[in-house]
Amino acid sequence: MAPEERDVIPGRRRSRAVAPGDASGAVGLVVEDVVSGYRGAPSVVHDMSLSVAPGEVVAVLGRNGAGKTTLLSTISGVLRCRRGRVALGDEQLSGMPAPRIAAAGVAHVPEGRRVIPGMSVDDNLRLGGYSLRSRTVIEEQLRSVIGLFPMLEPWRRRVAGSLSGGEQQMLAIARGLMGKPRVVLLDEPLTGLAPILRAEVLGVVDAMRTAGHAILIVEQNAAETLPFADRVLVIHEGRITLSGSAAEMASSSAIQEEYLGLPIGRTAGEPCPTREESRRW
Amino acid sequence: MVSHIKWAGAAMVGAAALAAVGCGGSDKTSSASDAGSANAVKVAIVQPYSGDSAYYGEYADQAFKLAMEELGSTPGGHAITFVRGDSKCVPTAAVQAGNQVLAQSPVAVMAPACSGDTLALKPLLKARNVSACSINLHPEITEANGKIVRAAPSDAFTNELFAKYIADKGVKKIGILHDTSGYGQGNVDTLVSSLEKNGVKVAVNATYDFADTDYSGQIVKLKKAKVDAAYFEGYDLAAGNLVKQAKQLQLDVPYYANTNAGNDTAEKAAGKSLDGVLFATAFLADSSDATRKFTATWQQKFNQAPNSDSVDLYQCAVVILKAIEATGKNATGATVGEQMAKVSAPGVTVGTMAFDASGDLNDPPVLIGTWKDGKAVLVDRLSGAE
Amino acid sequence: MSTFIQAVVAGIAAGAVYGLLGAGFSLAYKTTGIINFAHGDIAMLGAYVTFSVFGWGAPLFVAALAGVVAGGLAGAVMERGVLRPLYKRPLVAGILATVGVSVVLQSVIQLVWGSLPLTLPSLASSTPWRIGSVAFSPAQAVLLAVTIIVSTALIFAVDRTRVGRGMRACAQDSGVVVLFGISPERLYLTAFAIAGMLAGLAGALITPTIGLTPSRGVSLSVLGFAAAVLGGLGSVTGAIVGGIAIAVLRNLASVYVSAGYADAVAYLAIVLVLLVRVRGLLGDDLETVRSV
Amino acid sequence: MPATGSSQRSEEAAAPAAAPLAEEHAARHARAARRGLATILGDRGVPGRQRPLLTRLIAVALLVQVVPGLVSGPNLLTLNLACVYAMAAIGLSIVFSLGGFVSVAQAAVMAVGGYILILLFGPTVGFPVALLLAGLGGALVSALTGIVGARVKSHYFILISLALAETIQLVITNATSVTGGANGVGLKAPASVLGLDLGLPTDYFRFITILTFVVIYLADSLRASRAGLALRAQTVDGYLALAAGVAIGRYRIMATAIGGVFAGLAGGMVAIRDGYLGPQNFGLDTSILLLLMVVIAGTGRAGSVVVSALILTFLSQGLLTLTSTGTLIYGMGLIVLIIFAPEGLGGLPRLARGALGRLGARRAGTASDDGGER
Repeated sequence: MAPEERDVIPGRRRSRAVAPGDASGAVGLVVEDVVSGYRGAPSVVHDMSLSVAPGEVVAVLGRNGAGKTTLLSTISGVLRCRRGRVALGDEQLSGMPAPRIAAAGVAHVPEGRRVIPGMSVDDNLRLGGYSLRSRTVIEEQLRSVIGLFPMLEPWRRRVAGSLSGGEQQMLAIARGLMGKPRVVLLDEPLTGLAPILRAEVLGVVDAMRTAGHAILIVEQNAAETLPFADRVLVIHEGRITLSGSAAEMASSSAIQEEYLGLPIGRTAGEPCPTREESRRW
Repeated sequence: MVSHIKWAGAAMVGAAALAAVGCGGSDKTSSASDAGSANAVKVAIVQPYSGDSAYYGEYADQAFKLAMEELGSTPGGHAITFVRGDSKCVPTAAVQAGNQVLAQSPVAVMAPACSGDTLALKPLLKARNVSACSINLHPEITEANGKIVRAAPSDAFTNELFAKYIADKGVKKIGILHDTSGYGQGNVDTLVSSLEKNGVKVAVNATYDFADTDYSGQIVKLKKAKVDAAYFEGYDLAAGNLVKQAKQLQLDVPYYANTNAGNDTAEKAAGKSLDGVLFATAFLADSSDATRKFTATWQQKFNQAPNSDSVDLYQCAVVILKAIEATGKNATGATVGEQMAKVSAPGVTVGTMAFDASGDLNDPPVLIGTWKDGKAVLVDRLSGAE
Repeated sequence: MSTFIQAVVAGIAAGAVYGLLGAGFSLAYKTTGIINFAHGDIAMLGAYVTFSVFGWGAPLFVAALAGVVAGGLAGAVMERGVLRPLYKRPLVAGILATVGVSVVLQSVIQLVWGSLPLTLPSLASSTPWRIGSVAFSPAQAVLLAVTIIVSTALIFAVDRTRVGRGMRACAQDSGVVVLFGISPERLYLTAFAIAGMLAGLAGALITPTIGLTPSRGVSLSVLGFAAAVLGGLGSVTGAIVGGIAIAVLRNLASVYVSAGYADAVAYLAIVLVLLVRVRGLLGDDLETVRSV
Repeated sequence: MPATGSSQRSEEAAAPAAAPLAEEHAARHARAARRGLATILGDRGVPGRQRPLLTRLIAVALLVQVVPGLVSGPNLLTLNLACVYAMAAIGLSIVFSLGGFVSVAQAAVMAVGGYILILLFGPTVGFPVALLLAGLGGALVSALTGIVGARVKSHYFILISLALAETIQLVITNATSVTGGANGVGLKAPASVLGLDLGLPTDYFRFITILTFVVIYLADSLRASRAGLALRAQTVDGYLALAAGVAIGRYRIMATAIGGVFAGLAGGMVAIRDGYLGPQNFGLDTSILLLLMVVIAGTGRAGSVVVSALILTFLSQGLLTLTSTGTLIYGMGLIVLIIFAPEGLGGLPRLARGALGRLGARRAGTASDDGGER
């Protein structure tokens, strides 16, 4: 499945800066008809299809329990695909164990940051580059990532658990970039952060886009995510119910409704207004 | 909290069940049935067959094998079946194993090589009216009209002579290290009382655990007490390790030791450190024609050198077989036991094995040995004819 | 005073081996959270293999290496075969499975080598040097030197290398590390293999002093476990310090208190340390945070 | 616990960090409470399912009447030992599944009971009194681990209990003048109670059976009690214990004490059974065997502990004697059992049904829905 014509917001066309994790091999993430869920439980994600091109930010909105985290976990291989496929360019990811998917270039920045609290910031970053193997490459990458996240510089020797929430979030993202990923999956990066910090995180996301990463960001906070995304998907009960360019979504009244919750009585099986459109993704 | 009603209920369960027992009455088990057919008899071997001391079980089996080859496998026309119990060198396991094998009514028992096991078995033997032959050195194994004969000298006897020997060497102040096994305690108790009788002061009497890996603390304690001689009690490996570590820590005094220091294992563990250590034992391979002959036979048959334990076990096997032979048709625990008490059989460490009223060897052998160039050699013979 | 110094010096030499045992314990625990009660038996297996290879005519040094390899293999096989299905189960299941492995190893040793005690010569002479009135032998020096070299290398590996970092991370959050390309399973295997090698080394080092008996492993496990806990589970440095502390404490207790109760004194000290400092001597903050 | 971590956060960061932390804490609490409740409700040991007293009485009476006629000789001796172990294991299961402690000191607690009985029981102190004191002694020693254990974490508790066990062993082997040291000590007088001569294996069986049933009853009652409910909930998640505060701590000590009573009684009954007591009987291996009985029983219910005690006692007595091959099989059996019966013996039927179900599904050609976490 070829990526569809992209709804790129004009003016956001970026120049390729040399940046950490330079995603020069221009391949995007492709998710096709994926069904997935937790072990021993019914499927949470149903027949989901989407794609993220390099240099593109796709935001996935949805309420708690809509299947956002499940989707990301399935892409990164923490959960197994029950049906469908996940691919990075020509490389089929579904079926691979999670560590190999990470090594193939998918960085998953999990919900709640999950920094290793008892280890130093440096060690946390080096862990992110685990799959690079070569010591010199890791050190080189460490330098360039710190360059992108200068706020981490003074904390490098400190134990990660002693950082503030915002710093930990930065660290988690930076750690994701250490492995020279092509795709970055961000799970609720804004949750629990003060407004200033949120802006800072989104600034980093913007920089990553500029560097050419394909970015899939999952959020509840639609208001702040929307302006930064190129495209937006809304999921509900494991299915994509709405999708479109960020610009049209921002103005859509449906997004407000979706964000606040579907009216009672409408089940996922019923055609949503934008169902036709959602199929494309 | 559990309510009072619950506890009351539980008490009721108990009471009611007891009542049920009372109604039923109790049927007593019939004890010690007859020995079975006149021709087939059972001999029990209660030995450690598993765990660290399992080699004693192996020795016991070998001892019977050799003895039966030499004396015939059907003494007095009785086919012998062996019933084995694993005493593990653990007294309570010995009780358990003893209970289980004695339930099969053997006519004689080869008592476990670990003193504690045999001590624990004593009441069972009495209750079942079966006699055992023991190789234990603990003084309390035998008693007047007891059910045990001992094919080895008691430590009480050995240590009385050994203590005098030590005193005669000019030792005034001695330090003792021993393990907490039943044998170790018995050995050292007799030695201490004899030493004190002979005017030797026991400055330190410290213990170590069977499972210990390091004895340096205890040895330093001896150094601190400035003793002019040391006595080390220990099973094979420990006997050697103690001497080696003491030498390493430069405890520069004459060493004395128990019989196990004369075993090959001790020599392997300690090597040259054992040279000059004086130990009291009943058996030295190179002390008489009988021991030389036995050593050669055992070595050839089982491809290992015999030690004082294997010799004593062999002697016990001989005693048991001879007693069964002498019993005639009606072999039971009682009759075989009678014959064991008055047996007179050729021994290895003594010319003739015969027992006194309490079951101890007449004229038991006490030799002083030492190691020289990897060989245990006789230094002195304190008792027992060749 | 010289008595005191002698007790301490001898304790340090003996404790070095406990420290090595404890380090293996700690390493395995750090990565997997499992307490390996077969650790001492793996040490004995290493010692027995050393004995056999030495018996075939190999130099003692080479034989000891064979023992180390055997220990590593045993650790790896145990991780693959027994522990892998148990990581998601309660703590006690893993521990009891290692007890099962301990029983198996003991009986295998008894079947292969018999129960008769065996002995192994020391790596160096045990004729002591005399420094003042304190005796210290080349054998003890070798033991101490090997411990220092191995533990330094180990500490470096855990602190500074990629795999070491992975192990530490895995111990703290085995769920998230897969996202970095770390395979916890492979790390568990590595950890147990290294722990097994440490055990094999400890076995080869300690048997010249204590000899070989099949069930000796249990007391080695207990010593190693105590060393690891006292030092703070998960800390390699802590385990070495803990091992030495226990041996010195035991020696001092048997000289100045009572030989029979030396172990009890050592245990009492450990309990007191744990009550004052829940994480052990050198355990990291994580230990106080971790719930099992 | 997060609380520790938060205290180390830098001052300037405290404000933004505190909110999610509190949130996370609350969420964990809620999860813990849900899970705790689920376990309790899903547990089959709830009071409603307990067999009525009358059924139990009839069962005891039947056992006591019938078994001595069927079983004799060594088997009866082993059966008696199994009952003793069952009592101690039920005690340990209280310490383990209610207290949440992994203890390797249970055999040592038995030793305390055993030695109290064998040293006190004689012409001046009667058997029932000596046995009661044995239980009391066990309770005191076991409670000691509970008091200390309440302050340390689980892995460390294993060492605490190990330290206690080894110390008790040392006292027994070194206090030779009192305990007889490694040689052990014999029973001074034959024991009899309510017309039962406990020197006879048959009468011993009758008594120990009754005693075991009393222990089962008490253990199940404790589990069903309010304290038991709270304790079970706290073993599922420590946060509950944190929330309930002091009360749980006191309950946990109580659980160790009650576990100790049963072990003390069992120790006393060992002394009566063998007429002899030695320190080797209460070593680490016995403690581990008891722990295995508890874990293999799976559920915390006393009844299943008895079953696993019976199985393991006969297995260990049968396999651990005479050959190292037997030991090898025993060890392998343990490993297999632990790996393949995650819920213990109680889970075996379900496991079998599951296996059959999967087999059936495969035959039918339907792919099982096995996706999930790796």
